[in-house]
Amino acid sequence: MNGVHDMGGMHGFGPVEVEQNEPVFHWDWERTVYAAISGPMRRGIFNLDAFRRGIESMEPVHYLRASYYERWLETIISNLEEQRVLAPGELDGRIVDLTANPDLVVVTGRPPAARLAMLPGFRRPALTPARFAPGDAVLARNRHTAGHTRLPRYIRAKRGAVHAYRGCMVFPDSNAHGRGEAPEHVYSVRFEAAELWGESGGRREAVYIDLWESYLLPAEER
Amino acid sequence: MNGVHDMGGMHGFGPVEVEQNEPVFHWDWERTVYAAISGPMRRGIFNLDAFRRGIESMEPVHYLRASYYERWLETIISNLEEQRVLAPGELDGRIVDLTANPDLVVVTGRPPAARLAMLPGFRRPALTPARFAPGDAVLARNRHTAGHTRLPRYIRAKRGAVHAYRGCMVFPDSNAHGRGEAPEHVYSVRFEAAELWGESGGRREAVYIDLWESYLLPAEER
Amino acid sequence: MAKFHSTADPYIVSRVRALESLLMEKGLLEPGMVDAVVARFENDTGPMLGARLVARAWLDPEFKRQLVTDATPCLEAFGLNGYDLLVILENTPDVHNLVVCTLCSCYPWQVLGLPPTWYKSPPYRSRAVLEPRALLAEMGLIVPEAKEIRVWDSSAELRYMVLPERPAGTAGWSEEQLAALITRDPLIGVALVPTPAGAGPA
Amino acid sequence: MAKFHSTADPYIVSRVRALESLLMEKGLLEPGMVDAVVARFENDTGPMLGARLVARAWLDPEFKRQLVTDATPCLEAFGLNGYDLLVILENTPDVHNLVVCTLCSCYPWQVLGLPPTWYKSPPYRSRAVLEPRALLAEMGLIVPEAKEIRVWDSSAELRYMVLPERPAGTAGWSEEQLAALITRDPLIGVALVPTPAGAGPA
Repeated sequence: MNGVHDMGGMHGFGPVEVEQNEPVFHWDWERTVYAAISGPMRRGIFNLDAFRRGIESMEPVHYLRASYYERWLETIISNLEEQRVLAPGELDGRIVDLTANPDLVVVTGRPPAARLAMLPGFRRPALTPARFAPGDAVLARNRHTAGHTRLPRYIRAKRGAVHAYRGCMVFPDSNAHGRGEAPEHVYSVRFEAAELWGESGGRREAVYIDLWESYLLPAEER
Repeated sequence: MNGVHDMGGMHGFGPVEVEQNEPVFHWDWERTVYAAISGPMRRGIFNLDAFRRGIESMEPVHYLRASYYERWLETIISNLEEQRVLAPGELDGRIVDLTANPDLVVVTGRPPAARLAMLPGFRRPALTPARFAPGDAVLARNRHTAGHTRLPRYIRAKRGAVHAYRGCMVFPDSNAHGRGEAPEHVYSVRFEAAELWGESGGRREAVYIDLWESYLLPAEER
Repeated sequence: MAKFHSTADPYIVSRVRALESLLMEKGLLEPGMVDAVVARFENDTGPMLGARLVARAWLDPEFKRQLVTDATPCLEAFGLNGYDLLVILENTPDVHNLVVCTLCSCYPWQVLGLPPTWYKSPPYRSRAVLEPRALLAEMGLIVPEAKEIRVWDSSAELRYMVLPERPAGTAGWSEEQLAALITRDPLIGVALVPTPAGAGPA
Repeated sequence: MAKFHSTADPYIVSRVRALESLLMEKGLLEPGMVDAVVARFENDTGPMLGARLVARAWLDPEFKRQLVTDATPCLEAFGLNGYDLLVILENTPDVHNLVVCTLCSCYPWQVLGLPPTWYKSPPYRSRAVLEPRALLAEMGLIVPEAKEIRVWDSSAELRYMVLPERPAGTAGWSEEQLAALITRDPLIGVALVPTPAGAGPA
């Protein structure tokens, strides 16, 4: 998805602003949001790729205005609603109830059965040999899917060289949409700044990025 | 400038929403803003390219939230302040004055001397022969300037074919920054959707775009 | 719709009022100038000139040849003198043209008046170049797969207007009758000129 | 700073409270779980593990060789078992490494704790890959033109931590002394480990 979240190479956001002695969390609600993902994820209600997809699907101004944990809150809610763990209107109804009765007692329920037998971690056994090896010249695909992807715009259609093999891993473009883990080989690929940014690229600068095999073509093809 | 204004190819903004029987202006203030550019422009206080630069320089969330004529308002103010026609704080001071005294009588002043002898229109005599001709294969430069440009991101580093010669015209990348008109030849260039968007591009689709000569290289060079 | 819509936010209104009074004080805006500048758009809001150019082109092959080659003399025939930046894009059975400005909202206001809000909105600007066929289908225009779509991104000072195909059922119509049939959207490329209600085959 | 900052907006707080109560009702959040989950970050807020890895690597060439080749056994030596996604990037006189995540905010929290807000902000995410040298200079780190900058965009589940150069003036220091000198920023690549105040040449 070519969204505002895909920020690599953008201008206009101003200087980096550093908060001195920043606390781990600024507000109690941020702690709650941080902890709220673990139950649903352990039960297989949504995975990390769907979590990221939910953030990227926020309306662009909302995304840019939202703080980091506001984005988490949005994607937790939208994923729970997609998966019918929250019914339409259920959250708003509870806000109304809690406003009317701030001391509302919540009965702790029993956890639902796990939805998916989610495998731990991201590494998976490889079913095919790796197509590329360190040193290979590769071309990133020029693919503009409306769905979730981890191939950012600034890398597409650029030529690089495989730096290292990273293993076989769950494929986000599939897993984020509930279409299965579809694991693929992952490579660290080096792109020279001059290739990415042309005359605007710095000298003696390069970007290394981890790319799934289907994001890549041998550099000869185009 | 790689800003949020450079929207070609973005996802996530939703469907096109059509207002039925839309009026020419929705509010009186929009009429005023529309008319407010003509005096300063005729006096050479800012030009159309600087006007566009001012819009693109808006903070990204502000840009996206602002309506069309709000953006005009912002760039008129920022250009007038850059050019010291409005002093720092002068506008805010006037807001305060008008709030205190809504019937404040404004004396119509005499127009300032023209700053620049602005030539009418955008066409200029060519000082050099055109480098390209219809049919030539060209490559758009991969240039990521922080300044104003009319070479959008989705065209950069893509190959196209010159469709038509458009004449020699004022160069926005220079004119927007007060660095002179620096006119260049302009060409209409055709880019196939498959070149721009790879496998995501539609069949039998192409984009035609007008590009200044220095945005282009012969397609052999890279 | 509110998302990309205009507003009467009091802060904006107060800034405009302050700007207006400062511009008048500095001699950069004269009393009455606002009304004068916007009058032509408010009194002649539609794509009047564009519609007339198209109607004449449908009736007069020589005018059409001139219009698509160099529109300047054709504009002069309708009283718009010295404007040499308009390019007319002819739709054919094989080619459909669509106009956009991805970087801002450039639009042929000399012939179509001021652009509608949707033309200036992020959805239209972002999608027209990436997925024109899907976008047009959403807007109600199905362009057959066999037909090429040419999207014109108005990046320079050239301005583009589409010369749509003449609909069936208009044989024998006068220039005035045809012009009255032609609305704004077909001249941008997001619609076709409709076949008149009750018309038989052309 | 407010632009990218956190908020206590009452609407957000009310949504979080409602979500929390619904998750508890559905058995997806247990009482006490919030405190338990965030405890490790609140009690161990700094880049403790990262600093210890670096300090040991500075003192033990074999540990360092292992760390930059495959960090997993080194992590096990410090009690973090089975984590095989960390990659250590060694700074040298010729190469400076910098970590970013342009698409979201991936960060090696296993060794550095939770990321600071600036790391997650649009300015850092947008500029680190396009103009790292200018960005670092703004942040107070001048990287000489002769030194290569390698920017690591954390697009997959691999996580990156920089192994900074050992500063002068620390000869003979213990692992604990060295670890105490190492703060978060050099491990992301936006600063150097400082030469201790009052230190002579190494």
